[in-house]
Amino acid sequence: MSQELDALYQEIILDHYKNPHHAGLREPFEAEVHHVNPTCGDEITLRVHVNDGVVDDVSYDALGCSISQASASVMTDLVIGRTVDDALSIHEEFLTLMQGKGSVEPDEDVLEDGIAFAGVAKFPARVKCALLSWMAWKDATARSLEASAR
Amino acid sequence: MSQELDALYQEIILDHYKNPHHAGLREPFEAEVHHVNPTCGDEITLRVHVNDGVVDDVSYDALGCSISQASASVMTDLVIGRTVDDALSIHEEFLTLMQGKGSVEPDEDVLEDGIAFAGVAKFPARVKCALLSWMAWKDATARSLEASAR
Amino acid sequence: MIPGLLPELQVIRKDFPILERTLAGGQPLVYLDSANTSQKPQVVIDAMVDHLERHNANVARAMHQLGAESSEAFEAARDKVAAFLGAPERDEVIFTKNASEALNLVANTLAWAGPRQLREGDEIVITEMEHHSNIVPWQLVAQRSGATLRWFGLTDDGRLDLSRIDELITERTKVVSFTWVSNMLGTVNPVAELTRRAHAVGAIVVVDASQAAPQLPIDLAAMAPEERPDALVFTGHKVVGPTGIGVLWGSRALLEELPPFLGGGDMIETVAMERSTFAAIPHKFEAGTPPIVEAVGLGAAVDYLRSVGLDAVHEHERAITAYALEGLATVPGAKVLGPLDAAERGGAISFELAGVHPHDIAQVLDVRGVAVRAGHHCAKPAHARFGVQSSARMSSYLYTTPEEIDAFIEALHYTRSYFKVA
Amino acid sequence: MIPGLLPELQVIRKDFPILERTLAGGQPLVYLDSANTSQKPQVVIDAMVDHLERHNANVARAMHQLGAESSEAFEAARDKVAAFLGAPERDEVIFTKNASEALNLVANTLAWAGPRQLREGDEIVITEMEHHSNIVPWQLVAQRSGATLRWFGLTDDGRLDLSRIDELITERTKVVSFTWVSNMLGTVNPVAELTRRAHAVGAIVVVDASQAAPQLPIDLAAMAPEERPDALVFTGHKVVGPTGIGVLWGSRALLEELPPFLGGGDMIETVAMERSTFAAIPHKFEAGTPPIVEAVGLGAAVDYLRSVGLDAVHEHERAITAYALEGLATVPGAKVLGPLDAAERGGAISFELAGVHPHDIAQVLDVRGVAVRAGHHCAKPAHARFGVQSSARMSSYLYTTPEEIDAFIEALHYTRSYFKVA
Ligand SMILES: Cc1ncc(COP(=O)(O)O)c(C=O)c1O
Ligand SMILES: Cc1ncc(COP(=O)(O)O)c(C=O)c1O
Repeated sequence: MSQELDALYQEIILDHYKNPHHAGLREPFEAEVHHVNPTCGDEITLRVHVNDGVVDDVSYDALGCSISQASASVMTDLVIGRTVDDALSIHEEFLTLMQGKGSVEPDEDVLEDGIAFAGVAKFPARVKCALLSWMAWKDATARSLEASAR
Repeated sequence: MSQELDALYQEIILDHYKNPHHAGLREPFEAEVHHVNPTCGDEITLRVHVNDGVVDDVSYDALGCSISQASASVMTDLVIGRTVDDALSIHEEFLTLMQGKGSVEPDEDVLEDGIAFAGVAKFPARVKCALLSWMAWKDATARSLEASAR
Repeated sequence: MIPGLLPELQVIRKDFPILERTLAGGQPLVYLDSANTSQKPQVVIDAMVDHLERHNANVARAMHQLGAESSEAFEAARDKVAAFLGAPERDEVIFTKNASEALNLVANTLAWAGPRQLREGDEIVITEMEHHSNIVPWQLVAQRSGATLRWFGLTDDGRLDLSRIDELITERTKVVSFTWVSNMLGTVNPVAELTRRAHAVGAIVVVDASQAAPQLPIDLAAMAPEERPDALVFTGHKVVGPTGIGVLWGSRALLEELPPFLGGGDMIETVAMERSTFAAIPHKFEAGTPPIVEAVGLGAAVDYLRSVGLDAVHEHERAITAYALEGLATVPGAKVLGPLDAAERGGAISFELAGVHPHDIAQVLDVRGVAVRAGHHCAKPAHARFGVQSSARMSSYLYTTPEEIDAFIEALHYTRSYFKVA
Repeated sequence: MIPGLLPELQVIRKDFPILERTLAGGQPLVYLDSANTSQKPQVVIDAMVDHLERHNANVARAMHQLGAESSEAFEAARDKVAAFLGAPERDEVIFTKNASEALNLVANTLAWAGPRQLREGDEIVITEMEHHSNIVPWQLVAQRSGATLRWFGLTDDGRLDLSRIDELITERTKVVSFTWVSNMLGTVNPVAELTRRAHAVGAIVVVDASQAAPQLPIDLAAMAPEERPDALVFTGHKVVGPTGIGVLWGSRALLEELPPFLGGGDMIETVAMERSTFAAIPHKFEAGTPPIVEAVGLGAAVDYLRSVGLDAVHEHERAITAYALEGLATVPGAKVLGPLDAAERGGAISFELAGVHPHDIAQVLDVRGVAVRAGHHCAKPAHARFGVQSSARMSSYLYTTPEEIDAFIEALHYTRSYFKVA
């Protein structure tokens, strides 16, 4: 029983939950988005600052369960400082992991702490929690790029 | 098989169907109504002329199956020339017969040819056909009385 | 044997428990009212029972194991329906309560504020052969919006009269809504051509596939975009699925432009006292607890039809319909309403029998176990067009046998003799 | 034994096949999510199967033997629901697809032309504890009609704040709509008093009985006319019936004043190209093929509840709720939202657990087989009122045992230890 739970609530996840990285809303930013998980009401407000093709900062204010909060924290670790292209391909990889129903082997070199979410993929109801911040980031990034293109 | 049908399609019914009594729309009248059976689309336009508490005339134009047409014919036979009160109590008796699911014994002294409809009560889908003209008559009579009261 | 019949017809009949029933007087059931509602195969019933006995929970909102199972079954049903229609995207499939609600959804949301809002001067075009469910919503919405309702007329042989198409489909036309297959006349309408014409003037096209989905293969994704309708509806109970569920397929573009229809649980993004925002499709249009066990049943139903093969079902319908039309030609005084060539029509055949009212035909047939429909079949304007107040209708499906058609024709002969029409 | 429990509890449990299920890891199911949807007894499932296997046909329009059987079963279900509600007239019972549609039906038809049409300056009063399904329809209709939406606030202990009733219910008020029992707080609202006040200013009253119908005896005919709501809705799947069906009861006076809602088959009197006229109630509001097999299931469901006895069900709920509230009081950091006295509330208990997010509570419980709901329970404004974004909710029903409550409480203790909140 507790094994099953431990597969979901990896230490890494609980650590990020208790001490989220890059939390809070900061300036500068080109786009701010607000995403909601309509099922349970989890919310995130997220800002992206892209500079010269690089994700310079991602800041956020999130309300939600351990999985959704930890995921936001891990996501910022993974994308801040990367080029948008690299960050998008990490996003893609995380998405694949989450939608794999537990059959996808995560690549630690790419996903780092994100591999702790491999267990979440086996809990269909929690996949949305893990993806909330990632979807918000993707949306905000697209808008940032649009904003700078204008 | 044919016995079952014969219980529904009594000779009397088929006779009235082929040679309906009092058919056609006539003057004078105080009220004209148009009733429809929404299920199958059977229609009747019916006029009532009440004079001094007596049903002087009932005239009608009906489109419908043998049961609904024969019922209109029998109804006019039964109510024309009666006092409104007597006619209403015949209406009541016919309604009771039709809603009895075949368990009500009809009184020939009151219903005359109407007793032929006893078999119809066993065919729930046809009860509405038999009642269409009677309902129209009751409605028109109520309106006639209102019209004369004004 | 008649060519085109389903080779495994007797096996298929075994799938439908009700076909074993006998009626009053020990008469076997000859069910020829499938255009009204179809019978259900065991696998549909079993899927529903299994769901109710083992997996029942609310969807989306419930995150426990039963909730996950139920949500998965419900969303899998959406995938199955999307595959059945060849829908470009599975999220374009909206579950409603029946085809009527689906049509009302489109009509009503077009009348409310939004980029496609109907206004005075706008025109809605329907046809004289529509089912009431594709007439009344447009009448009500025309009344409320000030738009004008216009009608394609019918030719004497029961086809759409396309000779006035240029007058009917104009720059003022905002919506063209029509049935793919008529439930009264059996006519199969030219979806591609009408859609192309409507799209050319910027109108959206709504197709009522309530009678088409049961018997024609549909592949939306394979249609040329200019010939693909913007919305298409059908109803669960006519495709061997349960009542209580219908389907609206709409293109993402259209569904995103339309405002929400019913408000409530599950169709929201967030609700606050000041205002609410709405979920993305499909949930935007699914307010409240959806028809969960019905979706499970419908999913099993469309999978069943696909396993038989819609081409094969279509062939079978055509063969049975041709056989029935031949049979009707032997009955003196029988007159078929609608096209007489089975190759160009669906499986519902409405007819008159001189000297006997349709109700009385249906009654005599019923005593012999033959179930047909009598009345206006929810198509009063089409009846009025042909100057008849009502008609009788026989309609077959994938379980119908030639022997059942024989019983039907024989019963018509008997009806004539019973009512002494000579 | 706890007083008030159903004496035949073990027998009742046997009626519900799903309660025998085990979940992942062989855990027995402890289903505490009945306010979300209830489980179904065998008699409901069997009634549906029997209908599908032996009596399936369309209703009203089909006049053959199967059609007569199906129509009779469908209309008998209306009689059963009428008896369940103590409805003054059986024709006042309208079948919808769920409670949400029923609420939307009333809201929308009030916004359309008719003697009660909502206009600018008119006010609609709801409450802060409503389910989204009794909020969003009024928001949308207020927007479209220009009417103003006003709200009863809540007291800190989760009751309606009636101190402002004179400001809220005024001559401008046209509709007062509120839930009888809150699905989040469990609060039971004073229907009679609110209705009397609303009627005194000429407003109509709509009661959302989605949570009341499963657990309180309802007898509309026995209510004093001035205290009897004008409309009341509930949903099939919460009263041990199937999904895909809901009920709107409305007084004949109100239903006759409202214009039709959806247009289509079966709700018409006659349809012509120029205009259509509409059937009498209940059919006026039932467009298209109704939820037939669902009505059959719902009829069996309300008969089942009546055979157990709604008073006994209510007693049982109260006993279990009291026991659960006691148990929760032993869990450090557990905080119940809503009234703490079981005698004054329904069977849904929303709570927080300090240091653990509701989602995570539900997850840990689920691994132990205990199914509860986490989130906003479609009541975001009520959550906002109490400054919480979400909560966990356990909800019992007539099949819930004290042992299940023990398992739930134990699982909460385990949750605290698992997340190391000390
Ligand atoms: C109080 C209340 N009102 C309305 C509803 C909506 O019911 P449904 O989702 O069946 O339409 C629910 C349940 O979800 C409820 O608890
Ligand atoms: C062509 C057509 N459209 C619409 C409908 C309406 O379907 P439903 O009654 O399931 O809403 C029907 C069937 O009754 C139909 O035959």
